[in-house]
Amino acid sequence: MPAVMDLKIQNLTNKDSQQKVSGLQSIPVLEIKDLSISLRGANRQEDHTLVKKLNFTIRPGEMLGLAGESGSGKSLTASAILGLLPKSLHVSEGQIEFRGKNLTRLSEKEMRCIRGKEIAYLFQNYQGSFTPFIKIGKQLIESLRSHEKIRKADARKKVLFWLERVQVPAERIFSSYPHQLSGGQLQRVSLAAALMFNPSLIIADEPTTALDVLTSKKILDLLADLQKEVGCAILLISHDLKHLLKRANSMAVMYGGQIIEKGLTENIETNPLHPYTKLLLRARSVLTQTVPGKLAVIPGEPGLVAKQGCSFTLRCTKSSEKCSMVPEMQLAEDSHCTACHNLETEEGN
Amino acid sequence: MKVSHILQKKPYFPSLVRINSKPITMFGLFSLSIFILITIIGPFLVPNDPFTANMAERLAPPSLTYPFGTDHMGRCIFSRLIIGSQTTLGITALVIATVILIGIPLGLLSGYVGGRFDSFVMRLADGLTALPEFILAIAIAGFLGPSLTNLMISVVLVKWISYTRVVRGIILLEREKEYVLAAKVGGCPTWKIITRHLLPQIISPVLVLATLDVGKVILIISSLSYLGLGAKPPEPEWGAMLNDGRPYFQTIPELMFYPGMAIFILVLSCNLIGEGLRDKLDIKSI
Amino acid sequence: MLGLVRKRLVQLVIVLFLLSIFTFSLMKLAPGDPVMAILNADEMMVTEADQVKLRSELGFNQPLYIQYGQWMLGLIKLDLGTSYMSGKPVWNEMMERLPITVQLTVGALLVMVSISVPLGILSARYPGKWPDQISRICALIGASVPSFWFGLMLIYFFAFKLQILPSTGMGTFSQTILPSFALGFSLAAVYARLLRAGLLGSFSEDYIQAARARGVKEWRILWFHAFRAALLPVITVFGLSMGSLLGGAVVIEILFSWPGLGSMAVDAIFSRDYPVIQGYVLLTGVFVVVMNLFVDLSYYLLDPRIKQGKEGTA
Amino acid sequence: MLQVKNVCKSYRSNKVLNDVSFQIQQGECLGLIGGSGSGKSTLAKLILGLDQSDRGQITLNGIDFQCLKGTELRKARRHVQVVFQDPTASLNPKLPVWKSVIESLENYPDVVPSFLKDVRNDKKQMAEILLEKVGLNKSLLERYPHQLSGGQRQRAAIARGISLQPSLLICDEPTSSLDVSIQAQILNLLKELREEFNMSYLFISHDMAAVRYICERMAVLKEGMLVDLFLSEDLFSKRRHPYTRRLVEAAAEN
Repeated sequence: MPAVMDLKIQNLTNKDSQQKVSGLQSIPVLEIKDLSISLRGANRQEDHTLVKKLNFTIRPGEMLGLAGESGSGKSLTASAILGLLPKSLHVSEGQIEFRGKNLTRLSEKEMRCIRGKEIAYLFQNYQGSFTPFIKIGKQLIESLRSHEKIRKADARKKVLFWLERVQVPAERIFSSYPHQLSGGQLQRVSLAAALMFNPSLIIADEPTTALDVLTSKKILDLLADLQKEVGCAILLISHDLKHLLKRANSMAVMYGGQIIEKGLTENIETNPLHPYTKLLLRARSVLTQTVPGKLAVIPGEPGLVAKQGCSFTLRCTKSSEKCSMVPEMQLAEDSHCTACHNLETEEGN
Repeated sequence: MKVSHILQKKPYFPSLVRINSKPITMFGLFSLSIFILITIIGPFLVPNDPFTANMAERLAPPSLTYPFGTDHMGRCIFSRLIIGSQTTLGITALVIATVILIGIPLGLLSGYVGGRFDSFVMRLADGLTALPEFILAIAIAGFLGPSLTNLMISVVLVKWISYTRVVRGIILLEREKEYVLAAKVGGCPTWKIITRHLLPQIISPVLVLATLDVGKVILIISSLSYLGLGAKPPEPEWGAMLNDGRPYFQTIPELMFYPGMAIFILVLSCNLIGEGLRDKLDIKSI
Repeated sequence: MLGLVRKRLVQLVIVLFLLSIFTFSLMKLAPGDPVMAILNADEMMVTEADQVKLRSELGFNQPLYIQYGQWMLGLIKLDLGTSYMSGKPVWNEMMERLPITVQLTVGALLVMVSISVPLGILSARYPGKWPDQISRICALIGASVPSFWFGLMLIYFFAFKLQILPSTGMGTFSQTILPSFALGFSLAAVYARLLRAGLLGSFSEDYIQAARARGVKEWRILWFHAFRAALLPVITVFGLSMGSLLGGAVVIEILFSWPGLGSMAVDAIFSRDYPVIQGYVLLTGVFVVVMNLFVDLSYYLLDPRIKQGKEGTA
Repeated sequence: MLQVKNVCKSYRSNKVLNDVSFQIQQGECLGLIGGSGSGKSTLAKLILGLDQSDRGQITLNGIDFQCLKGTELRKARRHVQVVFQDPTASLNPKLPVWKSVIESLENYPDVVPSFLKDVRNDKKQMAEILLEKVGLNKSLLERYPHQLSGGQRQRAAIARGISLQPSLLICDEPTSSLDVSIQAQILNLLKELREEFNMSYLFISHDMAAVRYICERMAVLKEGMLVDLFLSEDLFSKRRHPYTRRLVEAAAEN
């Protein structure tokens, strides 16, 4: 860390993170049970449910990757955790348990106190992360003061400290407007805004998709480094398997609003079970010495989601009659599970 | 949010027929068609000659012969209202048509050709915005004498600007879009790019703008006629009729109520249609 | 910022020049001979010699561009000529009447702001609910009702039927209420809708969602993040509607018999008092242009992005 | 065939392209790699004759595009066609797909591509064949762009690109606005089409792997300058420009 650290704050951070690690190690930060998100007004009809019966947990210090193509419900899940679903949608079923509290039951006011402070959010659209006509520093101080009683001068000190931690020219950024910064800088500032409160969970929704290769690598490195220091949990959402495979401890793959496979990253990478995961791993473009004659493809169009049963069945090469039923999650090896009817035949091959 | 595109599947070509989804817009459409019908068959409907003064019957209350009573010269108010719709609607239609015929080509050229022509047109427009239509109408009426023709000229002189600006704005935006570039690369000649690719993009905004302007033009014309700067006394224009009724306002408010109501309902129905169209065609900029 | 101001000032000068040319040529185009009008030829015998004398005194025998130049010189010295009717200098006449029009327009603006801001915010917070419906109906009525008729109806109900407010005259507070309301109502309705649309637009922006995700309080989001962005379209239209405000003021002044600039202009039209009409047109023109300049500048103050972008092109 | 020589281009005081030179041979595919703002798309616009360069020469089959105007430019243009990044913006939303696809053929009535010889007078049939070439069902002919998925739209855009059988097809980030699972399909399609028609490609992308898959040679653009130009096989070579090496590292991680 090149930054000159304010000793007092550093001590605080360390103590805090130690507490968190020792006290909450085994208890999940976030536990999502049977989460469904539907269009408001629809009577639980299948086709109006955009996210179906989601289950996953994140533990402190863990980075969980959530993979899936656009429209698979990744971002919706994230918005639901923050309680920021658009008005037309609602959580129709299930629970979101965050450090023992069920977030779906909290009032708007209680929710606001959690947002930003305990759960931080990194947006894909870095240009939309800050209000365009207010200076960065002012916005960061504003969010600090929304959560704790802190004098302006102290808030300023804290903001500058964190801006330095994310390796941007703190003083200059502090008094800049968002449009004067580059994408990478903005995403770093968002990271600073997220970490300021020492949150237990950071949701990073495609944080680097809009950035170019080199910048996104740097941002993800920074995210991983700071996570190690602070000890928070991260939910990393991306459609790019490359990032997830490299960074996440464990991951979940979504298709058409369902989680079809989840487990430790290495297990999924070496031994994908669900046909979709297999195709996804095969079809991603990898830079290698040798060039294949033809790239492997996933047949069909994205967004082709079966209304009934397994959501992938319409594009699945292994589809059978059984697939018109929603498959149950099956445990394969330690915490690696998948939802597919044709696992046995798959393994037989 | 990504959800938005799942939720909104809007028809791309909303036909005019489909407006019926909103009853209030339908009301506007219905009442405007009645006004137009009255304008066309009005002369055959009127119970009395709207121009014949009959001092013996002046300021008569409503009766079978005079459904809305008579005015200060004993003329039948009902007949004058009906004939008055001709003046109002006719002038408005003429103004809007002229404005569109001037505004669209200027906007197209100014947006697509750009350069000196564009800056000339835009400066001219800037200069004219210094004189809002009402003030311009006063200026022209003041110097050239108050008359309906002068009134129309002053409204046209100001109104074309908004059409040219809207069309130019759309063209500037669209001509950089990839489908226009692709058409250019595909060898489309300029006239074809304008007619086939750009013109269809401006139809709906101009349509909405025009419907909303109909109401505004009617209001301007009747306001100026009320001040005596538009239609001349024997002419049964609604604003002028209100002016005629002014001295008797306290005693016989009906003299002013009926023409005012006619203006109000006509403008309201135009605005209802305009708003309905705007919502249907999903044009937010106007 | 300075470069921008300079650019706008240059534009202002161009527009004012166009305006002066326009009024000057209208003056020249006007039917009837001003010399005859001044000499009151209808009622008195006018000799040829009198005519020639006056003509050269007024400089009418000189070429047009010299006449224009002299006229412009006069303008700069605020010499707009004298009124045919009252014989007073036009400038003094206008300055006497200006406060009255200002009182009316300020009253109307107050009515506008005090109705439109709360109504706009309420209907954006609860779209589709009753405040939204009310503002929608008001906006429709406001955009459709002729202001003079609306004023008449107000007079009829509040002055004649209920007899709680005076119908005409000016000076007291109660006499200001009806005219201000008659002028401000339709504007208020329009602005409430504009503000609603602007707020709804900015509520759907990502940065509002981001501010929420940072846990910023809802009222701060409304006032510091959303409202400011929603103000941009409102202010643009505000500049444009200055014109219709002045136009509306003419009608309302006549209706409530307020001796403001508008009624001065209308009287002048009927008495063919050209210098007065000219003065009125010039004054309102300058006012509208200057207002638009302020609007543009405030635009740049509200949104730093525009400032940078425009200066880049300049 | 295509020759770009010392091309410079500035917008306002901003230098977007600085002294860029390269060539593309008949049937060859050159990949152009660069981050955002490196001037990739500007270069594409210059080659397409949609913009004028400040300095330098761009010649196609020996004809200098920059000097041409009007009809001449239109005639020369038929040899270079383009596929843009965003298929939603590159199809006119108010025209059915088949009209967009064969529009270029309407503009050049005398051009008869080999694969359309027999049906040159039947517009619908031409559109059908073109759609078939890019793997789209003919039932989509009458659809409007918003009724198609992103991948289908991009296929339609490609169909329009090949309709004149151009000698050079410029692909400006043709896959980057598509879903991952579709990118591979489009890349495969582009590769097949190139073999079928013996077209040259200028393949612009920021995706190393995609460029590596499609192209024989690669060029790296950084802040308007061409910093590296090499055969695809040499991508991992030690002699690569440091910037290229960093890009490769970032792309090849894991």
